[in-house]
Amino acid sequence: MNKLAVELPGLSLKNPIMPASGCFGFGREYSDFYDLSKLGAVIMKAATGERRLGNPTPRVAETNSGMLNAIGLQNPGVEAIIREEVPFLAQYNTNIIANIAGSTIEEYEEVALAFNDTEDVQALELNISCPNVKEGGIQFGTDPMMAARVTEVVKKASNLPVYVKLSPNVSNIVEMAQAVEAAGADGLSMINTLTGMQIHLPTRTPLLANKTGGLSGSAIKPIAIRMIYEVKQHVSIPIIGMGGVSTAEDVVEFLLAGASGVAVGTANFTNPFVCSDIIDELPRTLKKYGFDSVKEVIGKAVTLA
Amino acid sequence: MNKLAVELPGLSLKNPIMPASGCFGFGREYSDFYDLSKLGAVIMKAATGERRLGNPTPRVAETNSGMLNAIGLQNPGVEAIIREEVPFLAQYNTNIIANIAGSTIEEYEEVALAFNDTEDVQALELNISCPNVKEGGIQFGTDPMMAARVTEVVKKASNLPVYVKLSPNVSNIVEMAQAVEAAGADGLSMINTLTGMQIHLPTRTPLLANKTGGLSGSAIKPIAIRMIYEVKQHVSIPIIGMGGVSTAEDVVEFLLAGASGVAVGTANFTNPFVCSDIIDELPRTLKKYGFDSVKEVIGKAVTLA
Amino acid sequence: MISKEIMQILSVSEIASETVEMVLRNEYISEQAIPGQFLHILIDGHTLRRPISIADINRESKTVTILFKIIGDGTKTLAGFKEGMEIDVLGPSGNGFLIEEQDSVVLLIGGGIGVPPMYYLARTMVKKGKKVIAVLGFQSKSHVFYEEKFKELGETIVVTNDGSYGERGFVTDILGKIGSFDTYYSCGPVPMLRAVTNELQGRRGFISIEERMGCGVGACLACVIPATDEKGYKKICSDGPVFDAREVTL
Amino acid sequence: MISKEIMQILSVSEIASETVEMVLRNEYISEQAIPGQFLHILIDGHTLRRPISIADINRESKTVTILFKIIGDGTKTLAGFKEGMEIDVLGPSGNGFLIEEQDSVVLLIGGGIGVPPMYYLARTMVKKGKKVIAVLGFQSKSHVFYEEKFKELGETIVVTNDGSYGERGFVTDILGKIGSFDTYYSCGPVPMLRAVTNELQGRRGFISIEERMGCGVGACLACVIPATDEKGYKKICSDGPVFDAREVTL
Ligand SMILES: Cc1cc2nc3c(=O)[nH]c(=O)nc-3n(C[C@H](O)[C@H](O)[C@H](O)COP(=O)(O)OP(=O)(O)OC[C@H]3O[C@@H](n4cnc5c(N)ncnc54)[C@H](O)[C@@H]3O)c2cc1C
Ligand SMILES: Cc1cc2nc3c(=O)[nH]c(=O)nc-3n(C[C@H](O)[C@H](O)[C@H](O)COP(=O)(O)OP(=O)(O)OC[C@H]3O[C@@H](n4cnc5c(N)ncnc54)[C@H](O)[C@@H]3O)c2cc1C
Ligand SMILES: Cc1cc2nc3c(=O)[nH]c(=O)nc-3n(C[C@H](O)[C@H](O)[C@H](O)COP(=O)(O)O)c2cc1C
Ligand SMILES: Cc1cc2nc3c(=O)[nH]c(=O)nc-3n(C[C@H](O)[C@H](O)[C@H](O)COP(=O)(O)O)c2cc1C
Ligand code: FES
Ligand code: FES
Repeated sequence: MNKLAVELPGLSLKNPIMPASGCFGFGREYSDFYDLSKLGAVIMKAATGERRLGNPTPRVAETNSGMLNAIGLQNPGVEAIIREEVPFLAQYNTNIIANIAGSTIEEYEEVALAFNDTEDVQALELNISCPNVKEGGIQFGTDPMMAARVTEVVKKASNLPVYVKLSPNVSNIVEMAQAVEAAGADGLSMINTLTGMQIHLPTRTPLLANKTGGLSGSAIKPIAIRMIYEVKQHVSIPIIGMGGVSTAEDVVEFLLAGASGVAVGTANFTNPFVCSDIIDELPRTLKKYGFDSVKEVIGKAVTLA
Repeated sequence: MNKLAVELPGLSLKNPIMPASGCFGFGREYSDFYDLSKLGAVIMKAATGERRLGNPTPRVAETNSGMLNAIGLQNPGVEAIIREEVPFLAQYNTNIIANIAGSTIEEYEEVALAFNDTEDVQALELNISCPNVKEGGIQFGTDPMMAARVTEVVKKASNLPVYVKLSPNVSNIVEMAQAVEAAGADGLSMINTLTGMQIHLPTRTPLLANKTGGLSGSAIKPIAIRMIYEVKQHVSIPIIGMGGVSTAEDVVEFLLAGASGVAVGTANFTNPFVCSDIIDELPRTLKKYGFDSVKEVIGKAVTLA
Repeated sequence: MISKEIMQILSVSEIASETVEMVLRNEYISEQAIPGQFLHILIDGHTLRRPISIADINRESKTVTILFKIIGDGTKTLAGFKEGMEIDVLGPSGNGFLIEEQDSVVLLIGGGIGVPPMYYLARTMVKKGKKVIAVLGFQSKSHVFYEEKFKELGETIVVTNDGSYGERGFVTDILGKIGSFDTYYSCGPVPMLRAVTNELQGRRGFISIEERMGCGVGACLACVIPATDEKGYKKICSDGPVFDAREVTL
Repeated sequence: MISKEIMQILSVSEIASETVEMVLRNEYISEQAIPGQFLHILIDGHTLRRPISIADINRESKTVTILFKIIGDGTKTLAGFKEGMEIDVLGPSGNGFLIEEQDSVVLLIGGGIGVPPMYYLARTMVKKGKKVIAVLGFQSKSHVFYEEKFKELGETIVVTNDGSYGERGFVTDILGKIGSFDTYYSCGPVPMLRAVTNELQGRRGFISIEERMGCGVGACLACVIPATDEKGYKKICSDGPVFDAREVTL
């Protein structure tokens, strides 16, 4: 028996670790560092209907224990991703999760439909929470009605399980989670970045060309843990947790809070081997805290509300 | 002319620096380190109608570049504060801001009324955002209607200028700010802590006895800056900024984002001299970035939306 | 009075499993500190300071000894500091142990990392002409430290939880066998203190309590403990860490 | 190929105002790196690595020299590192300068902290038998470095913005006075590169561009620059930092 294995809708994970969307491209660059077959899954960079060139630079800024980014969903468009990127990742013995985004419900639908034709993608991560898209992304992510609506449409369009990626920039995360669960989501993915800003003193203006950006990294971990813990008490669909993970201990913390899978984003930039290192370390860490398997850790800290 | 001076409703500040509520007690302990007359103002620990003993311990946890706290508004009650603490602070040549909290609108009103009888308090900071009080605090802080209602009541009861302290745990900070501005707030104070959690791996349970706590410290600075910047574009009342300030450069960043005064919280724990050090350093830092006075920095980074 | 001081690290050595002895030099602290007080240590990259008890003082050499266990990131980083480096501390912090002038025999009960403050207390007691009986509890043999140093000062009984050294069990298991004493002093984890105060109920005793701290100076109310007085609570960092065993509720 | 390597610090010295020269030892990097490539350096306590160009390589002693200006927290911390310490780097990163075999004279234009990569390039050019003309721009006299080292390799003109040393003005002010050359190579702040490419429009040239980076390996799309090709953009960290002056839009 594989002690690290987890079963999620559409995903048979050999371990719960997966690089987070946007922090691993389409895997090519990191495949020079280690064998991607080691990963539980890879979550690809967001796909939109057409190619997007994203925001002007600077697009990143460093903050204490974190960073801000405003990439702006730059990607070659869903067709190019299916043609050129999915086949590359499909060489590896891992699961592929496609992160999908759009400015309109129609665009989400179109992107979801496109992935129906590929056999190599196991699940969709529905990004309703990217704070860097002005046209609509942010409204979808903070309004439960809109979130439910886009979830329904994508569920209907797609033949894949859909994990809805929640934004933490909300007054009531449980309400958002319940809305998308009711709309048919197979799972949740949380959290996306918190909207932040850094001002560059010498120029007296926001450092990022986009002004605001998404805060990620270990700075936000306590917020991610709190939100996952709260949501876990109120929904029955599984959660892929993320936000500041950089060690195997962080992974155990996310599992305890209620995550069934754990994505690693920003930490890949600090250490390109981080996912591989965590996978190597995880068995020892489980043992240290008295656990035999990943499965038994999930939600252990959660007392029902 | 004092280059550091700022004028705010009810407050003639010799400099914009003030210890944040809850991070400086009633000043006694820090008066052993330096002369409190140096400070622009002191924001006192929250006052409630009656004495409160707060939450069980552990009440604090460290996080990356920050901390969680769940003190739970422990305080001796407004009468004892007026009798025993205000006179102590009144010995110093500084401004006193009373942070007031309650579980009901009536309690807020009662506390506000009590401060009318003291001459030594220059302003109220209306804490509608403490995440550690179950009975009502959090609802006041995330619902614009409730926030406006409590602001109105306190404004009517009090003869002091009222700075409403906003919670960052909301989908739309501008809406909250506008609601309390319309309700008569003289100023805003932002941000309070973000709700977070840490799980203690050895015991497999949340580390804080209260489970969740408020995240503060430099981890949250980008969120504070973003919110102040956004709100500054949409309100005309002044803002006291806070959230992760620990250096004079941080102060300039908050001023650029639109704050007119800057409170320092968690950093007092790391360095008890931090407010004093920042005040000493500020003139040099202003000069370094080409400024002659604090006043001219305020809002410089903000372009109207 | 608490001061913010820079202390020079004179030596760092691992004296037992995951237990580090560090000798620091600072005139002010070495002159001011009494047994039971602690240092609130800044460790770069950490928001909160770490409270560590003063384990010994040498006024001539102006040195202060601390002993600490490697628990998490902060103590791990501290253990990696080298001779010649400097640390920023607040101290001496807290109230310290009350020494009753009329006592002739005192019982000191330390558990694990509660042993260090007992050492400076024992030395001070002996200097004042009192007889010291020390009961020191450790997890197992590899964790035992300072046994010889305590033995030089008086009767010393070592207890290990697993019996790998000295007596087997908990410190409370052997309190019955102790001869008569005037006052007891104890420091260790809360469950141990609870057991000790129960066992020695009615006896005059002082206990030193640990709690997670924010400010360490009495301002933030992170470290309170329910108390039987009118205020209803005590702050461990400033009213304590030492309390009369009868005035707090564990 | 980029590898994650540990490099030993052999020396650290301040060679001009706020400008540090650091010599590092690592076999793989010293064997692999070509002029124009950079190291992506991890500095403890920082989420993002810092990109710093390779300023020189010595294959015999297996050393790599970097030169950096103290800008913010990261470079300040790095400057405080001591001989004997180790740093974690990704490298060699980026594409490096294309050297046209047929060229006989090359013009190297470096501005401020864009000067370092020009040095390794100059050494390589000279080794290949080419004549090097170097134009080096600095803020003022106290910022000038490596002038002698460049002079050993060829004609070297130093320009300072305030005229406190060498010629007064910007590097572009004296490009008109330069004799004939085949290809130019430039590295410096974007406004300088813009001026240089304008001034030398139509000439064959390669420029090395700076941008804030996330991953440094081509995965995050933090460091893109608009390009004239079909894709519409280039990644500075992996397609660059060196570009044909005609293929990107500054
Ligand atoms: C008055 C007092 C005296 C102490 N004296 C000693 C001593 O002499 N030797 C020694 O080894 N230890 C002593 N401790 C415990 C010591 O403070 C902790 O072991 C230490 O803070 C752990 O830090 P860390 O970063 O390694 O652990 P982490 O668990 O990573 O620390 C995280 C946070 O929790 C706090 N924390 C963790 N454990 C404790 C604890 N047991 N008590 C208080 N705060 C804690 C830390 O200070 C920090 O804020 C004392 C504690 C107190 C309150
Ligand atoms: C390909 C390349 C090669 C470089 N080579 C050199 C060199 O040889 N010598 C040298 O002194 N500098 C060089 N730089 C610039 C150097 O990377 C920055 O000066 C450095 O990252 C500043 O870090 P800091 O922590 O001191 O500054 P901070 O301003 O505190 O850094 C904050 C963040 O901004 C980034 N940043 C700040 N300035 C720059 C910049 N100019 N370019 C890219 N990122 C920046 C930092 O990497 C960090 O992520 C190079 C940059 C690039 C892109
Ligand atoms: C540079 C960058 C790009 C990102 N791009 C995407 C994206 O395209 N789609 C998405 O859903 N999330 C995106 N994210 C968010 C991450 O997937 C993740 O939710 C977030 O960063 C929190 O995790 P972390 O703290 O481990 O980075 C991006 C994050 C970063 C830092
Ligand atoms: C221990 C602690 C206690 C606090 N108590 C209060 C309080 O009583 N009333 C209040 O309005 N804010 C309280 N706060 C919030 C701070 O005033 C401040 O808004 C927040 O910590 C962000 O600033 P910082 O990052 O500088 O700490 C408290 C914060 C901390 C850390
Ligand atoms: S730690 Fe702040 S009151 Fe004790
Ligand atoms: S820094 Fe990530 S793509 Fe260049």
